[in-house]
Amino acid sequence: MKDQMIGSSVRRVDHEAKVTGRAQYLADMKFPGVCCGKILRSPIAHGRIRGMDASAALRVPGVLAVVTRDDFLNNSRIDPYYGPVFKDQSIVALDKVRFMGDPVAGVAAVTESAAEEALAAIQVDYEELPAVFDVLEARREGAPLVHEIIRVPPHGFEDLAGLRPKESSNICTHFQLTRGDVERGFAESDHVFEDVFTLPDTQHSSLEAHAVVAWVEPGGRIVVWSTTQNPFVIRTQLSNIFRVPVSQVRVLVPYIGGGYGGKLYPKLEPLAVALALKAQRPVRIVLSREEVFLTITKHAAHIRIKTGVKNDGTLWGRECEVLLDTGAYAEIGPRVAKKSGYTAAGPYRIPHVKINSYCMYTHKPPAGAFRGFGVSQSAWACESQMDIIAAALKMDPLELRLKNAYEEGDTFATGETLTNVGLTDCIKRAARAVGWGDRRPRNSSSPLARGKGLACLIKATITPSLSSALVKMNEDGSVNVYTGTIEVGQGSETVLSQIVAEELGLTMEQVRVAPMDTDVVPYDLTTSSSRSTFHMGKAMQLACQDLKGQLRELASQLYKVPKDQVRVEDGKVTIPDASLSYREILCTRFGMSGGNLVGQGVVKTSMLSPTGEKSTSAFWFLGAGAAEVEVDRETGRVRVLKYASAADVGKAIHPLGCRQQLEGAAVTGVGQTFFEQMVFDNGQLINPNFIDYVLPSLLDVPEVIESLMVEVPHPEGPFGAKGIGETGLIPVAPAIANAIYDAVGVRIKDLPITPEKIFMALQAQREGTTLEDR
Amino acid sequence: MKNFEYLEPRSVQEACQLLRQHGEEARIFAGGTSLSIVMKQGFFQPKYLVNIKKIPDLTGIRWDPKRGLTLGALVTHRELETSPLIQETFPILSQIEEDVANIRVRVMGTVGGNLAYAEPLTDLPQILIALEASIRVAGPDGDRTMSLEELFVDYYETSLRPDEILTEVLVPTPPPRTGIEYIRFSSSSVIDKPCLGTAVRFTLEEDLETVRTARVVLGCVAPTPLRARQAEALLEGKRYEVQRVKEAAAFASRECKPVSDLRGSEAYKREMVRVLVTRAAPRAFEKARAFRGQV
Amino acid sequence: MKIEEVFVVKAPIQKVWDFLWNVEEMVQCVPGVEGAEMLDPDNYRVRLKVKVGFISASFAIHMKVTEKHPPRFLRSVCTGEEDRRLSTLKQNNVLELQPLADGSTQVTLKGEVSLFGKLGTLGDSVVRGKARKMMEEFSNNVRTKIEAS
Amino acid sequence: MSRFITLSVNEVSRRVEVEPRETLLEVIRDHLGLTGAKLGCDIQVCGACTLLVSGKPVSSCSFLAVDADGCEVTSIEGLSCNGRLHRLQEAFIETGGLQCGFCTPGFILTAKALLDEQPHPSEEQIKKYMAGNLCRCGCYQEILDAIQKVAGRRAVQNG
Repeated sequence: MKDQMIGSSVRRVDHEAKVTGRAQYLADMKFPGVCCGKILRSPIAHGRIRGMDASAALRVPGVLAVVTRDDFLNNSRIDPYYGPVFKDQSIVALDKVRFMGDPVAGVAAVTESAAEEALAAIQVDYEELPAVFDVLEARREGAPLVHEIIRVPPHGFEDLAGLRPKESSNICTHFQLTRGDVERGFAESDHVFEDVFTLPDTQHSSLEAHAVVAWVEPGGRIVVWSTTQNPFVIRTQLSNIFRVPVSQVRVLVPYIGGGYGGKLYPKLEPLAVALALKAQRPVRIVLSREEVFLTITKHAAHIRIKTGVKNDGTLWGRECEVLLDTGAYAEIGPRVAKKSGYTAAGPYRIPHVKINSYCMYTHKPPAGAFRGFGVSQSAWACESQMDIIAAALKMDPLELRLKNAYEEGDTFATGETLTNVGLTDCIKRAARAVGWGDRRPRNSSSPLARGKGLACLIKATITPSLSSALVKMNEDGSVNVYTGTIEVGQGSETVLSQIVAEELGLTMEQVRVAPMDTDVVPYDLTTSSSRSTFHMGKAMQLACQDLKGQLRELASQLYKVPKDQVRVEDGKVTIPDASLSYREILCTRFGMSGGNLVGQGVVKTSMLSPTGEKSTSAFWFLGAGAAEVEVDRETGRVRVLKYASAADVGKAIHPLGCRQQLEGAAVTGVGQTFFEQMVFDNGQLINPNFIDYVLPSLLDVPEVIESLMVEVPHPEGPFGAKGIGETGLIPVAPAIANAIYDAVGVRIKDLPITPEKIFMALQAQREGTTLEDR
Repeated sequence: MKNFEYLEPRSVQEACQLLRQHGEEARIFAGGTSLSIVMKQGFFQPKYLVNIKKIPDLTGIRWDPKRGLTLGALVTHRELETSPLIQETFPILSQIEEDVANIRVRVMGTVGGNLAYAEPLTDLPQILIALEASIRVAGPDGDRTMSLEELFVDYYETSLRPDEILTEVLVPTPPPRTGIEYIRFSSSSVIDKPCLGTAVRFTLEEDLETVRTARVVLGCVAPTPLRARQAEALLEGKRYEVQRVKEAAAFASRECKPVSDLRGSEAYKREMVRVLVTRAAPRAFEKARAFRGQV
Repeated sequence: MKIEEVFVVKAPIQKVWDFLWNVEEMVQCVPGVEGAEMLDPDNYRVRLKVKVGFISASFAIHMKVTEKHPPRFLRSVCTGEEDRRLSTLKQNNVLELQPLADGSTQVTLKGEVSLFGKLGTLGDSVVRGKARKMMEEFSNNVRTKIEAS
Repeated sequence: MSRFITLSVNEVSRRVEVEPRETLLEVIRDHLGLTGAKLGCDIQVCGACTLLVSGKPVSSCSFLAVDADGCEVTSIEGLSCNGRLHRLQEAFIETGGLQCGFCTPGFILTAKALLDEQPHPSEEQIKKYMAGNLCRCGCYQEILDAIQKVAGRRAVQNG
């Protein structure tokens, strides 16, 4: 049993409930007395609210409460401002609306139709103001300001402490990273390349829409069921908004139907609680698909990248300007921009680096975390340009990467030392998987052309962060496990159970993960940043070790043997002359058929490594992707024949789960590469539905997807494991773009890579011009 | 969705009477795949839905060597796709149906609804027009027949009068030496609505070289399916030649009137019309030469 | 969404200008206009019914002339709200006239239309196609009316 | 305006009062408490709301409940029998054809309809039939494996 647990694709603990339709998601749950909450949204992109009249809405039969700015202006019991980094969002618009879809009022009614009728009855008088819809416009001198004042909370994230909004501008934050002297770097280079790359706004498109149910108990305790990936952040923010101790806020989370970063930080919770306070009833808000698109997006980006290279391919200097479009509210944009900046130089040793990464406000829906978190933006630029460089130097792109890629002990752009780096292995294995170097002869009469491309990445995890775990042993030796990690589909319940089962020598059936309830489980920062296996997994391991320590202590006391002669292994406690089950120990300890032992484990990462060096990331994600494509030169359509994803996972605790994560990320990457794009017309999103915002289907995925796991164990990770959730997504677009270039010689710099863009570039190529000339 | 009254007539006549009685406040309901979308959005709020699915004479696929193929208005996409009769007589129809929307829409959506709804981004009309299909229409004052081409007027707009019901589609038996090819082109996901669709049909003279009839029907490049008549005229009555196909394709590309939208710019769509006509024509020609009584 | 239409009217520039500057008359050439009322020479109230198949939408539109240089240039802004509050519409128009050598007049119409709210998500191709078609019909009507008078 | 309809849901006859505007999804979830079918996109694209009506997959989000009067409806809850999982359910677990699970009931029901119609589908047939169900977690390869596994097992049994 023991040797089978870690590294074995055991039956996942959530799957039976899911295949039988019995897994409960929030919209499936019944709450007595619940009423329906709906949101009135701004019809304009930017405007001042001159006046508002909700009296007619209150007269609609069945309406229980209407919440507008009047409930918060001059109300000292509620602080309507919130936001994970800056307090720039409010429960409903107070003075201005900042994007088309910005919440202006909320209604709670006994039926959905009454709520809708009430929304229509609210009169709002707007003074329309000029608006900006992209980062370049937003940066222009004299551009309309999204925010005149930005409130900075007194206690923020430690890693973002240095970031402040730039006054009287749309710059939300500016992150700078320099190493060496980039001008010198360029001067010493033989070649300098400069390119601009862009990515559009996209959306997570979890099939489950955001939902919340909130009520306020007599006595003021707030209870919130939410589809959130970080309940403890919600608890803190609600405690700040409604001015109650965190113990008076209880957040519960059922299974989540997909997150991908889209369900982090407050979304509907503040408004739902405000409505519930007023209605004195539980209020449920479930977003429509269109509203989901208006709630959170992935940052569009404009990236200028300039690279100096020596004749032999040595990267010598890189300057990069990243402009990320965070929309109307900062959300977690400042951190996205920071992470984007950190990795804009790519996973390469470059002595001279200068990076400026800006988080910019515009009058669009707020952008936040999305699987790949800023790195999928910067890697699009960096990894595409690598192949531009390789082509110019007539070098093999694989060779160029291997020449410069980080290896064990190299110094990262921040000056810190990189350890446990399986990058070059990932690159080589991904390349090998698509038969790198094998060339098929081209059939010149066919319009189809084949090509291969590569891309690789480095990404940080959120640091510092905190995860705590409790493991409660019952009288029969089975355990309940308490964790703040949310099962969003990534398999955390299973992996954490495996770790506990392994540590305590139990079967999977003896381990049960408790439901997520902030009243019960100890603090965890967030289920994001691919951090749960590493952090929570380790916390679980420590909790088990704590528990084993207690067992050892108890056995020593109860059986009067020296502690050093007690061993806890293979699910048993061994003392000289006897082997005792957990049950026996607990029974002896408590003298009845009941009683618990509780082990605790805490993982706190810091911005300083154990050796006192600066530490940007508790561990690094390293990986690579390789694609083989077939391009139809006459139409520009691309077929991905094969995609190989390689990631340094440290240790694959559940190999099938790792494969699912790598492959799933690759599939999302394919959508982002070829067609996903939110299209705006003067601030209006014109495709907020799955007919016009297209998602990848079974027929769009590469014909073969191979997932390769490189295992370079991390000393801090549980059994050596690192995170994996995001790694697979990041290289997809540049790897495919590079393969397209390899196939037909055109370079697409703006995502998505539509057939039209390829076709037009091919046409320009035939005419002997480049797209820029046209 | 706003509430409405749900009516279930038992005969075509009764259905027409209901439509006449309620005018613009009533709408025919069959598969409901398209109607439900606009109703949910609030774009259209009928007071009455007239469900015609309980009417017995509107179903069924029939084949008669002389008359051709008759499709009841309630025949679903999925029936077209899987019917052995269709696979034997008009395999082109079942082939294209495999790619229409998704399995659930094909199960629910009807041929009659697809045509009478006149949604611009769709596949079936191009093929049926290329095959010179006609439709039967019932009204309170009796039946009439018209060519399918005449049905389409504008986006979502047909020449049906408000109290008329499309009851049947008639596809004539293809003349000997006929071949048809349809290419559905998507510019994003394979399952996206078509960016454009191109049907090319030839009927050859006995020499198997000369084109007697040519049909080039373009979809999604105008408010209605569009016959590229200049392209057809260029091909008809002449020997089939690659060069002439290229010229015809260029004509078709100029004749259509695509709009720039999410699925491609006007310029790109024109180019693709050229490519697709060039690709479809030789396949249609080869099929015509190999004609064995089916298209 | 930008649309542009260029057409030639067989009439001298002044005649074309006079026709177009009679705004109450001119807007009748827009397909679907059900009534126009002058508030003052630069401001008009217009009712417009747009039909796409069995879906129809009625807008109450305010049109404001923001710049004019007779007989060559006219700039106007239209804002409107749909009766069921499903949508709002905003349109910037520029009309330019140019006399041609043969005595006729070339008319260039540039419009930037934004349809906000539910109707804006109806379907990009349909909205664009419909707008373009309305523009075409408008120019046809203008030409026919002037040439017939 | 409301009326009574009779449905056979997972082989149990149910009489429900519905309004014409109510969808089959609303009736199944809200009136009958079967919440396996999910509302995803609301416009027949994603397949999370798939139910089998007379054995065929439909988007219940857009299917009028009145239109289902007299029909046999199968939901995911009707697949497992006496606590024993259906072969497809078992195969999805074995191959890992799901992550968040929101799309899973729809996928399994669609796969069941496919295999009921065509016990030995080719890979191409499976892909075309299943392409209208979306899995945002991206488990397509594993889903394909699961269906092929069941189809293959049947082939062996039948052969």
